[in-house]
Amino acid sequence: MHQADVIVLYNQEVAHSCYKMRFLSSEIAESAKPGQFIMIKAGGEFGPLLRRPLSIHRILASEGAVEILYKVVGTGTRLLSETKKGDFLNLLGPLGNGFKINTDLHAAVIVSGGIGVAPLLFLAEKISEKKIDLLILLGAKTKNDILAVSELENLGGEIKLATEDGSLGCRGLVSELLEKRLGPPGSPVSKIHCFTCGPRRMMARVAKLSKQYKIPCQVSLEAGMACGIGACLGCAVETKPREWENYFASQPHYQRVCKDGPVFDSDEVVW
Amino acid sequence: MHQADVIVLYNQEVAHSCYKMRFLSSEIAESAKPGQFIMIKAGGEFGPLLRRPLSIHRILASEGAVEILYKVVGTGTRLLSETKKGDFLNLLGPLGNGFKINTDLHAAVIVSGGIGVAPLLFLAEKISEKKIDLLILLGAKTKNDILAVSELENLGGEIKLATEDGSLGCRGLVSELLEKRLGPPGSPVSKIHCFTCGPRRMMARVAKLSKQYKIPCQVSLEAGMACGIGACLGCAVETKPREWENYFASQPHYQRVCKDGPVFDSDEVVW
Amino acid sequence: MKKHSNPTKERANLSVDIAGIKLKNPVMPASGTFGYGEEFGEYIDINKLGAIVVKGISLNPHSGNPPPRIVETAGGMLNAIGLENVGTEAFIKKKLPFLRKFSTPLIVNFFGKTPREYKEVAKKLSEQEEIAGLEMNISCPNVKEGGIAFGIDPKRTYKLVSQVRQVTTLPLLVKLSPNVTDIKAIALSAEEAGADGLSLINTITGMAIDLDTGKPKLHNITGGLSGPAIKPVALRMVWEVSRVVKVPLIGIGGISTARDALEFMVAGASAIQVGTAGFTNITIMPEIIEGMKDYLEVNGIIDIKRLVGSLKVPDNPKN
Amino acid sequence: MKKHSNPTKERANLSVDIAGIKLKNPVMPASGTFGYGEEFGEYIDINKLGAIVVKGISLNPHSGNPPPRIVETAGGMLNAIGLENVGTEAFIKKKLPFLRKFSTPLIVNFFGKTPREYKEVAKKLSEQEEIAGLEMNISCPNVKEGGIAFGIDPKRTYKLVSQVRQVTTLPLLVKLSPNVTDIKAIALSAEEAGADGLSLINTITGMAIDLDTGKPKLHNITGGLSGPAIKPVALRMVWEVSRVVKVPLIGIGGISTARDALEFMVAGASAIQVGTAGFTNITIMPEIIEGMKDYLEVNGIIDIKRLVGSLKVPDNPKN
Ligand SMILES: Cc1cc2nc3c(=O)[nH]c(=O)nc-3n(C[C@H](O)[C@H](O)[C@H](O)COP(=O)(O)OP(=O)(O)OC[C@H]3O[C@@H](n4cnc5c(N)ncnc54)[C@H](O)[C@@H]3O)c2cc1C
Ligand SMILES: Cc1cc2nc3c(=O)[nH]c(=O)nc-3n(C[C@H](O)[C@H](O)[C@H](O)COP(=O)(O)OP(=O)(O)OC[C@H]3O[C@@H](n4cnc5c(N)ncnc54)[C@H](O)[C@@H]3O)c2cc1C
Ligand SMILES: Cc1cc2nc3c(=O)[nH]c(=O)nc-3n(C[C@H](O)[C@H](O)[C@H](O)COP(=O)(O)O)c2cc1C
Ligand SMILES: Cc1cc2nc3c(=O)[nH]c(=O)nc-3n(C[C@H](O)[C@H](O)[C@H](O)COP(=O)(O)O)c2cc1C
Ligand code: FES
Ligand code: FES
Repeated sequence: MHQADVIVLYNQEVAHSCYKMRFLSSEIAESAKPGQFIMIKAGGEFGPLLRRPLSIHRILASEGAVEILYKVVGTGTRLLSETKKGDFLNLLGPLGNGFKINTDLHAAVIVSGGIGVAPLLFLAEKISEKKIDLLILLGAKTKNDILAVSELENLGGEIKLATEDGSLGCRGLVSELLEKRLGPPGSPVSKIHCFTCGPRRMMARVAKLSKQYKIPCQVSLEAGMACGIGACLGCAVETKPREWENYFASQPHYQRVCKDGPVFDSDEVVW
Repeated sequence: MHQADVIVLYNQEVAHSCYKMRFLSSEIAESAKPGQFIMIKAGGEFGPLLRRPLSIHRILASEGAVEILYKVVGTGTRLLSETKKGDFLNLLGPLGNGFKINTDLHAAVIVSGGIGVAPLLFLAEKISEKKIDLLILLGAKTKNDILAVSELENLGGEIKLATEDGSLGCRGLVSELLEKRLGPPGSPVSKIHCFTCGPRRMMARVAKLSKQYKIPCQVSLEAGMACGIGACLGCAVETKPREWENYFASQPHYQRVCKDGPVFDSDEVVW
Repeated sequence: MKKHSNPTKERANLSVDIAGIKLKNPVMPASGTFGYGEEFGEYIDINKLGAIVVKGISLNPHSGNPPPRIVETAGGMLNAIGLENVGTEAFIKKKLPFLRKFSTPLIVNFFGKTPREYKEVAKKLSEQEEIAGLEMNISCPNVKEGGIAFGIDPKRTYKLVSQVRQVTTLPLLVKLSPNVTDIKAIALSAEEAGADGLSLINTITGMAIDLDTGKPKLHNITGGLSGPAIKPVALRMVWEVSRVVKVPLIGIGGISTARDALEFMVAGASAIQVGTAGFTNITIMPEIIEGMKDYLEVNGIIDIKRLVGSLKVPDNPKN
Repeated sequence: MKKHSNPTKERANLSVDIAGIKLKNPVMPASGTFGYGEEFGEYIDINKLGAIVVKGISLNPHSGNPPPRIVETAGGMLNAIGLENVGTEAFIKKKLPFLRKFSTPLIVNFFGKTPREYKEVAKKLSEQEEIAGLEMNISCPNVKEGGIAFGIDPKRTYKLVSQVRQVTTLPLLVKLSPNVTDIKAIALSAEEAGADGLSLINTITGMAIDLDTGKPKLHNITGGLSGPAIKPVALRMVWEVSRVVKVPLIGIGGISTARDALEFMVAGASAIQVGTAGFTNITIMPEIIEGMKDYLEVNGIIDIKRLVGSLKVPDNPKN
């Protein structure tokens, strides 16, 4: 974990209002785990006050480079999109806990919604490296919002697509793809783990399905962040208290997305 | 007077931490008078909140272009110095009253201190055009702070230099040059007008000399500004009340540098 | 905010009524940032504004504070103009003739150093038929009571507003200071004393220091903070006050975009004022008006009045 | 500020004494922005700080407000964490062991919902010898008296501080809320009641609205404004208070650079805290310490204590 000015190698629009950026950081390239994120100061001295959290999309180990994939939704991401090759960006990371890939894992299904694919490419690469069976379900609003397909295809696993308007793959929600794939309720689906990132409602559906099918499911959550390191308690997400935490009694129980997450077991989260 | 985004044609360091910038604005080029200024928004959306006042240094009438000459002293001018050819800048102007060049003027002396030369080149050009005798006294801390000499030389008038460290021209203050030139007190110096811009203390000295020698003297003052158009009353400078303004009675009397100035008769100003 | 479909694409209705003053739209300048109108008149069409609000007027002319009077801060600025103004008489003689040329209602901001002065100014201004309403600035130090501002105490506020109320039948807006523990109490006092509307907020007292000289950056030492930096505080105060008073509110503080303006209306303001933002962009008010119109039309809201106080919170009776 | 020539280029002395707590330098984190120290410990050398200040502790654990808890504003941010903390017992058992590893004095920020709770926490914390001082946050709502904050009224402040004073011999700092009409009166009450020092300011209450949903951006509706936006207000309050109290002050609010920090000291603070700025730059505190040292040396000021309260104003007795 470190804070540094890094040099931008590449920053291009890869789909409508979605950008891929590559920057040099051997520290992050060497230490990052899938699911971790960085906090970027967009716009330099005169940009918005707070850093912006962005997932690590891919590591280019040989070059000591790191990629992020982001969607322009407001001032910070807009300023980021205006960054040019050769510019410097100040960032902090890698942060957060990342996905856990159990050693006894036989098969994994990755369920992605929209820009939620950002942390999932890195995860898919790691899973592939371990020769674990991998199914990737990619969903988005329209075909223009389906991202990173070619990189995922390169991994050789199976990929299924769904778009809400039917412009690519199946028409419908990606969670329906998952449901179809899991078969009728009660079908035996052992030793599969599910990993998901996307809009909160989509993740809630995937979490519910996983629970039904008794599949362990890890979700990568979002929250507005100030510090990114667990110090300000700004990024709270409501979770179910573990047994020994019953001192909170009747109060709700929160965890920090930045430090305790961003990846949580879907069972923990109060959806 | 108008507010517009103008395109930068040129922006280069011309002396240590002093920059010359040229931008396109036929409106300003056509209507500006020497001594007027513009208010520039430095750094765009995320720069400092308020515009910065900068004098019109020169008009390139045939190109519809305008030049400013500025010294980097803080955030706004630093951001301005980072502007590149082809960038857009938002500005408001021309503003203020400008120097008055009387029709019966026979001889003029321009006394400049440091970056104070900024509005004086434009003035010198106008005076030269009118075939009025022109003496230019240029002062600065060191030879590196003497600006716009070659442009002034092109006008063909007489130029005398003074630096505080003696690294160029006479060693000493530019006001001493003026004093020397005016001769012993009581010497007849009729129909000369003095025009000055520079550090306040230097202008105060020039004003005092002018008074001694009974030479009309116009000074270009500075003040922190918010609106630049006379609406906020932020840029007050204390002046002597004119007779009909005695309703202010015992209170001090202020004028607005942006609207009533920036050029004042040196007699008016409370130094 | 309630959204309504607007299939016929009518132009949204931006007109509002503040204490009986009918405005074409809810956007007006904040006192002290628009001079006496003449200065901006060269740049914008004053007839397009919801109202004109001029620099605060007192009985006698004031020359104001020695410079420096302004300094920039992060996302804001401090001013210590010191209430410079031409005085009531000169205002009427020299400034009103220009202002009466417009169809836009004129609101005159005023203040006094004593309750008597407040009353006298209000009376004199009320005799001018060009004036549509008065905005009473109660953040001024009361010279009679040791220089403590009138508007920081509910009782003092009540007394002062009542006295002024007696001398004018013009719509009376009272402009509140944010430098108080409980702005609701002050607002209630002003309402009870007869205010027809409340303008909030005035500037927050702040200070800046020049480290290199070891001196304050303002000659007056302290000044009033305005601009985007104070917007969250202003929005909170508008919302707090809107829940306790019945009179209409004018929201002020850091408004720089149409969205800012609409947020204040959602919080409970029936109209808004733009101050500091006009220094950076002289055409900001017409732009805000257009932006509000566009936003309403895109979102199918045909009447801006529906937005006022529509904040979705569990206990908001307006939803 | 007085300048002294420093021909021998001695390193400037940055040490200060706050209410009997000896600090290597005047720079410490602001409560709630530094967690329990562990979080920043991975990035900076805690031994270099003037003091450690931890997140506010209450008697029982609090889980805090539902999200969203933070939102960015112009030059600042709003937070409505809701005083989430592990409670006194868990703090002592789980957090103190880490904090006692450093030579840096530990100041524990705390609060209660009732005067009784305040006293109990203070008592328990005072039994821990690792703790160098207490910082009492009086901006919390008093549940017994209808949720109105303790620290907005001089009498309530006096009463509460006196009660806590009786149960602890540790240096007692009282942290003041800026949401008051007259912070001097609150400061004087706290001093009179036995405070050894005052920390100011806490956050200014503000609000943000999401226009598109029509809802507040914070679940709690309002939150506390911090960051550069509030610096002018904080500086003004430090200066005002420094002129009426004798106890040392800790300046807080928007400090992001060494110059900011030094300005607060010129205004009258003997030490300063850095909050929001640490979110943008995790190494800001060591950088500020170095920057202060450099500034002093370049300007020939051998002891930082000379700067405290040195503001050049006509009636400052310290010049
Ligand atoms: C751990 C983590 C990892 C993330 N990884 C990525 C990523 O790899 N790629 C990517 O494109 N985005 C990612 N995000 C979301 C990203 O941080 C936000 O989109 C970004 O901060 C928005 O900044 P902005 O200044 O552009 O928008 P703002 O101006 O701050 O906000 C614009 C709009 O976006 C909404 N918004 C802002 N922040 C968030 C947020 N965190 N979640 C949901 N809505 C938000 C606001 O409410 C507002 O409506 C991640 C978020 C987290 C917490
Ligand atoms: C009518 C007018 C015409 C001007 N013309 C020119 C010009 O042609 N070329 C040029 O270089 N400068 C000119 N100036 C001065 C110029 O406006 C300031 O240098 C500039 O605003 C500083 O902005 P900044 O953000 O770089 O500095 P800031 O960060 O705002 O300030 C840096 C330092 O400069 C001081 N400072 C800021 N503004 C002023 C000011 N107006 N006068 C004196 N000191 C100031 C501050 O106190 C501070 O110490 C003019 C000023 C006026 C009023
Ligand atoms: C330069 C300046 C002068 C002001 N003069 C007055 C005044 O005379 N009377 C008054 O009631 N408010 C005055 N104000 C306060 C503004 O009307 C407004 O309440 C405040 O600036 C907040 O709005 P803003 O953030 O949009 O500027 C002044 C503000 C500024 C910046
Ligand atoms: C996220 C956050 C949490 C805070 N929590 C506390 C707290 O628990 N107790 C307290 O006294 N102040 C708390 N504060 C206030 C800060 O200590 C400080 O007074 C304020 O943020 C102003 O300083 P700044 O502008 O440097 O952030 C908190 C501030 C922030 C931003
Ligand atoms: S962002 Fe500060 S604790 Fe997570
Ligand atoms: S800068 Fe506003 S009146 Fe001159």
